[in-house]
Amino acid sequence: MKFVRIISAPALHRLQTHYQIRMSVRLALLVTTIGAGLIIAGCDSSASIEEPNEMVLHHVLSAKIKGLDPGNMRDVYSIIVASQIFEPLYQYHFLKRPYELVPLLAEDMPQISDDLLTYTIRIKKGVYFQDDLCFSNSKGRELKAKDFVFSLKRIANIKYLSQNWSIFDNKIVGLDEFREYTKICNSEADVDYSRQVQGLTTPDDYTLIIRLKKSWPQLCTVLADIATAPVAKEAVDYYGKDIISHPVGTGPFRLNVWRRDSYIELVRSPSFRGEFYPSSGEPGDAEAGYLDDAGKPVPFADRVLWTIIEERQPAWLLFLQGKVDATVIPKDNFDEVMDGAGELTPAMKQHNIHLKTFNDPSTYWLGFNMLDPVLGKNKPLRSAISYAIDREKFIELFFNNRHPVAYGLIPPIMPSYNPEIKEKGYAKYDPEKAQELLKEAEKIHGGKLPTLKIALPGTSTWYRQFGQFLKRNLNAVGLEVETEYMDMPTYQEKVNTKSIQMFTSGSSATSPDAQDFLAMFYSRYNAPGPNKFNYSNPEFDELYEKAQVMLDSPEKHQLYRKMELIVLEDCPAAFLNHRVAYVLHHDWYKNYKPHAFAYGLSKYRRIDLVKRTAYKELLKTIK
Amino acid sequence: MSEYQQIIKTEPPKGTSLWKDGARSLRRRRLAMVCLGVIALYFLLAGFVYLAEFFDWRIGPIRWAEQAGQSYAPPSSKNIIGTDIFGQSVLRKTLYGAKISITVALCASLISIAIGVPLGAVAGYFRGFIDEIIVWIYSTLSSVPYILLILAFAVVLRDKTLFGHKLTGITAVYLAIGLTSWVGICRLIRGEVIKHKNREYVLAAISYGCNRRRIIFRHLLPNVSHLVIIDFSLRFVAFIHAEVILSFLGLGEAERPSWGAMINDARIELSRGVWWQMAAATAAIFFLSLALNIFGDALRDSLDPKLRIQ
Amino acid sequence: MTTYIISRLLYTIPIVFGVLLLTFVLFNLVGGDISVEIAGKDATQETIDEIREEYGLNKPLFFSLDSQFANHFKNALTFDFGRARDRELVINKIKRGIGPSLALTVPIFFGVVIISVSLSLVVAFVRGTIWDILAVVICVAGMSIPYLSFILFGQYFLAYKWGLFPVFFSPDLSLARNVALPVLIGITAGLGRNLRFFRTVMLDEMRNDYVRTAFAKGLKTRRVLFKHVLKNAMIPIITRVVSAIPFLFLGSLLLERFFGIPGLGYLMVEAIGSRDYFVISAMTYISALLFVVFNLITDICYSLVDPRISLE
Amino acid sequence: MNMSNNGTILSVKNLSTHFFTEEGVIKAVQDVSFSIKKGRTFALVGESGCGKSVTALSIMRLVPAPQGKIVGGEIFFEGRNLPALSENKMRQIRGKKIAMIFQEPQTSLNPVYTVGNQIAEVIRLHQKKSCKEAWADTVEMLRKVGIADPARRAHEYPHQMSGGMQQRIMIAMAVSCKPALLIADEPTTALDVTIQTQILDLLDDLQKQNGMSILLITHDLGIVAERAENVAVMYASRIVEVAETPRLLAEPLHPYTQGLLKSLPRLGFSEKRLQTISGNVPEPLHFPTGCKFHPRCPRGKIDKQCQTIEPVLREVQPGRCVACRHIGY
Repeated sequence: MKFVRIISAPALHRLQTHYQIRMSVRLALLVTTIGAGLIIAGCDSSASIEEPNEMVLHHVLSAKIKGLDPGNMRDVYSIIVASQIFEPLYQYHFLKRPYELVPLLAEDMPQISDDLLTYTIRIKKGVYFQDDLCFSNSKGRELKAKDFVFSLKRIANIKYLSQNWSIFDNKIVGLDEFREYTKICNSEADVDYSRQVQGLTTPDDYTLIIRLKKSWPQLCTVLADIATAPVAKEAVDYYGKDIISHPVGTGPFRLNVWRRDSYIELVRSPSFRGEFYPSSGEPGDAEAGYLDDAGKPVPFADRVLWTIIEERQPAWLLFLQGKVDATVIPKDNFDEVMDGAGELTPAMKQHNIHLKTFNDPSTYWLGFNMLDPVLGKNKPLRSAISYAIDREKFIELFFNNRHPVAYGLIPPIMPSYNPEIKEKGYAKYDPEKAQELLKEAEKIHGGKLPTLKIALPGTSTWYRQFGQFLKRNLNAVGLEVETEYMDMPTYQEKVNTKSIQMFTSGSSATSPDAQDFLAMFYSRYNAPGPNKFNYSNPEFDELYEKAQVMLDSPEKHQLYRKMELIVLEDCPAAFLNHRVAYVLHHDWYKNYKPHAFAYGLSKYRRIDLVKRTAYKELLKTIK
Repeated sequence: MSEYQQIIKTEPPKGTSLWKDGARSLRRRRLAMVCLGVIALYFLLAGFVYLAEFFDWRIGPIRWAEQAGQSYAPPSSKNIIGTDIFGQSVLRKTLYGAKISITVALCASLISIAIGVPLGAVAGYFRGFIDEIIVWIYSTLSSVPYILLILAFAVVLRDKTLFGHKLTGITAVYLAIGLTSWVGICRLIRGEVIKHKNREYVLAAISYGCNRRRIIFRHLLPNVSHLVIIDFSLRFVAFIHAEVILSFLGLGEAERPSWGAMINDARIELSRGVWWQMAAATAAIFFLSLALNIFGDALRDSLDPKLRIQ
Repeated sequence: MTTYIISRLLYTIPIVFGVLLLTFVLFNLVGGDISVEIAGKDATQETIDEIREEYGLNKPLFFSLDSQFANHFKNALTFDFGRARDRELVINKIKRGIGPSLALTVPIFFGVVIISVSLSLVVAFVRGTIWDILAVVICVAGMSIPYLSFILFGQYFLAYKWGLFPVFFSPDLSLARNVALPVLIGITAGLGRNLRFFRTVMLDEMRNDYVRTAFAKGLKTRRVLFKHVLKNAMIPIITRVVSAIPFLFLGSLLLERFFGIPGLGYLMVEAIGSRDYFVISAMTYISALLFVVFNLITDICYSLVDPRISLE
Repeated sequence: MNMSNNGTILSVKNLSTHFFTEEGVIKAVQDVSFSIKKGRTFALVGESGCGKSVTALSIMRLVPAPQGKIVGGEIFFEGRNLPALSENKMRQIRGKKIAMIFQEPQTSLNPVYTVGNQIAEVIRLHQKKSCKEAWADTVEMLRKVGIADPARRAHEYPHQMSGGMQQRIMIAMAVSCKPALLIADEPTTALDVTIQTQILDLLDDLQKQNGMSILLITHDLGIVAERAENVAVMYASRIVEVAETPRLLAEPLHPYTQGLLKSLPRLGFSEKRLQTISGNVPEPLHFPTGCKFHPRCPRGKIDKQCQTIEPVLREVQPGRCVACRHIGY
């Protein structure tokens, strides 16, 4: 299980699409002299005023991004931006569903040896890094196979402290030894990257051969992950620790301005090799206009702007003003946007605003620490808690009824999703049953149950109300609960050190393979590994190991469903909900087909400038 | 009548003792007495909630958790000031909140007085090295911006265990406030003690051989005690407001309804037009601190007109 | 004068030391180990150890030239605050935040001071009349409304409902427009307390004999207030005003958080949320320094307004 | 207006000033009448708290308010009834026509301005002179009041001067506009004896130069004896006796005056011990009924009527008034 990113619920809620916003950057700077008072004046030098027929995408990020160094990023927001600058070997097809991997920097899909251990990948010729000071005469040089090797070694380098190492831990021949070697180096710089790693070889500049210790079918999806995007050694050496703010990739856009707490501006990279809009998609795409640009060279946009606005409300207002191309619907404005029948309200239609919904590959739950003396041994107690939670009510109160209940742990979008899962009734709201089970539970516990603790990874109002909701539900069936609100760091620490009873969390898959979710119950991955539940079931483990080495296939999906049922039966967590993204966009925002796994899609977006100017007139008439 | 005449204030009447005086002129200020009444009401309410919880009387405030209507029901005859997201009665929450806020403010004040007064007295009386140290401590503390200091304390105190007792919610809050806000009163007392130290009555006490503890606590402190009262009355307000800010920053009480938490919720609610929860909490705080402010001033004017605490 | 300043500067040394000790104890001792959390999820123990080494968390706390405290001290004195959680240099964060913060706090500061001082004179002028009482009542009422409520209602009505101001910081507007509403709120919220304070100051001054003399000269009240009283009242005013200046650099936690103004206050809130001790302790240290410095300035100002005070 | 001729500059008729406090009404000045002749010095004597200063302040219309208020009587100055004047008119009189010096010079001077500045202020205010001229006059005034090296001293601050100097500054400030009447409220009480005479001499000189009248308020009969042509004795907010100084000193009529004189040490007269007035000054809030002096008066102690009927000030001999029912019957 590799790419599950634990994201706080609201964060994901925002993430469902990138907010987008129009921004003519005018950051006035302030000159103050305390004695004399102040003069507000000045206008930021980098202020780029939009030319009439320049095509600019206006996005919104709902959180600051941490850094733009693909080797060491885990937060979604950084990934969103970095994905426009860096490219991995493979990418998801923009239009095809079910989701399908296609080559990006690679010439074609890898040749896999019969023992599934050797991957031979041919790399596109004529791919150039973006022009940057770090190169001689600051022209971007051509991409070579060794760059991939370097990037992987870099992640292995312990001095680099990459958060992505766990992805490659004990997978590639010789890479772990390389990590061992780096331990004796004094600093990141001292590491000698020319050291051989048998598992990573480059017979020529355009061929990369990866040898695995054991079969690892997810390798392709890994190679589609931004973490494996090639980074130029020149840049790393040149910028040192500041590489996080000096991305040098091969992608269609390059970084122009990054004001950490207000905006990021990317511009089209002149050295981009050029790519083409897909000419085929799934049925219905043509009608939806997704194929209008078929075969045209991408990117369309000249610039991509992200404004960082952490509050939902202002972003929404900017969207209505036409300063943002697309947005999710803020919880509090839902009624203003949707009528009861799930249709857009007339007001929205009048604005020519379009609605897109899609299943988000995520699941949220109330998890139990199976090593906890009270909960671990007491299955009736756990299922009682699960039955005591009114998921419908939860979704109504907190998500305006727009998210589906999680009957199991695999999101509906996954091919291995089990259509009958609802009938199994694990997610039923049944207080009576819960109370019966509690009687049992007390027998097992031998006496009155102690007060249980729920940990929530936040102190905001949202979490407080969420916590209160759970508490009310459990109190209703006669369970004493105490909620503990802690900041994310504390929370993670407590979860990782297994010193927690119940915890609310969720995760979102980065590939269509549900293994992401199942791995969270594999006993070898106990905390601080992905298995935060510290759940352990030999039968499950066996199946997991079996499935792990299988290529994607119906049998594999059957296995997954079986494993899912085992988990639901043991109930190491009360699964609450999946998510459906409700995305609004203006009708000038073209080729906006939601995608659950891909981030680097800005290159496909196109702006209908005529319509956009028309909107300004429209607003006047409406007002 | 000349403006000059409007300005000069007639001296307070010569009275028998400081306290009798204060009491006398206080009683003459009708407004001050009204405020005192209001304050008393709040305290009674808080105390009442405590009792109710202790004896588990099933009356309004402590039944705040019950569902009293639809979620976000606007004010109506059923729920006079509406309900919150879970349909809990805002009125009950507000009443219950009195307990939290007053507990916080009270404990914080007591802590800061317990630390500040003795330190100030000792520093002022002994001077010399002890004084140096104490002054050093409080000038260090006071050179860190107050809000920052409280936050820092609150952050680190949160979820720590102290003497086997877990610092959750308000405990951490009032500890943080108390431990950081004793500086003012300490400085005040120190100054006064230095002034009084050479007054005749102290010299007299020394001359007939009182030991130091007795002099400080039996002779000096009573003569500066009114400062403590005044300081207390004015500080109390500040602490109630501090609780609001801390809850906003997620460092406050999360389990039970507190005014701070209620106002904090409004951030989400206002945009859907839910104003009543916020209004209720604001009003609750408003009247309490209004009363405290006015009463505090009256107290100061009658006990020590020259004093200027801000 | 110079000797005085020097001695005062010497006096600040123990204070600075104290502050450093305080931040160290708070964040390094009580705060607890943060390496686990920096390592991110699924981190192996070895990574964590590496991080502990990188951040020097495995060094002795005290009593060593290379102890954590010694380094804490060294870094502070060399203004090298290292990198924050998001691996950006703390000092850069602070530099970036200072502009917006000042843009917000300085107008508030001058607004409040100028308005409240002049109003306090007016009120003193009409002392005892209904206007005076009215003013006092309004002040106290203003003081009694929680700051948060000021912000929330202000944002709700002036921005959401009536759309007079931007609801939230948006970079496509001039900084001036962005801070307009926060400044307005800040001034309204701060006025009550200050006006009331300055009024007391003025009235206390007016009890002095020299005021009687001034009137006996046959001066107009305006002149008495502005020439004789005001200058004498300068001392408490200066104390309050100058010692408020360091806080300007801190920005306003609440206002910046609510209106998304990317200043130091916001920085603090975030740092607290993510337990970014590097940022918090750097900020604490810097603001303490400012505070000490401005205390010194306050004293110097005294000697300027009041001939009786000499700094020898 | 009849009073304004025959050389009278100020005449106070039945002046009453009360303070309305939370405790009750303090009758600080009751039914006080006297008049001051041009160029003469009129002394107002009495124990502290008997209402001398309030009388002075009433004339200046500087009675502390809102509590203090002139409730009755007239104050004729140059033919104008001061209580009836508008504030503006009054302001033109203050400092120009009537000037006042106070008991404590160190607090009565503004600490943050140079003395020169403070004096020049008056001159510029009332004589509409340019800064330059005003400054010149200031230095001149300082010299007049006997300050050495006035040009330099003018730039000094009050705290840099001795008490005596400060009082000289006050005087300079007061007489700088050649007022017709100078009210000196215990001008020397705060100073040591040697300085006292200097200051009083200074006042005399100035009086001779400017021909101004002085209302000298003091509790020191010694000073009165030397300096004042006429004197009024105040007790418990009333005037009990008015006379030319020599006659009053020679044969005091009112028992209180007699008591006062007895309690003075006199050169030449060797008495075993000074006599004192038994009892003490009544609290303004709880004045005794009848003659306010009766509890301390040998006659009053026994005389029922003294205890019930308040005697009024009557002219018992030409130019001599006493408020005692035992005198002149």
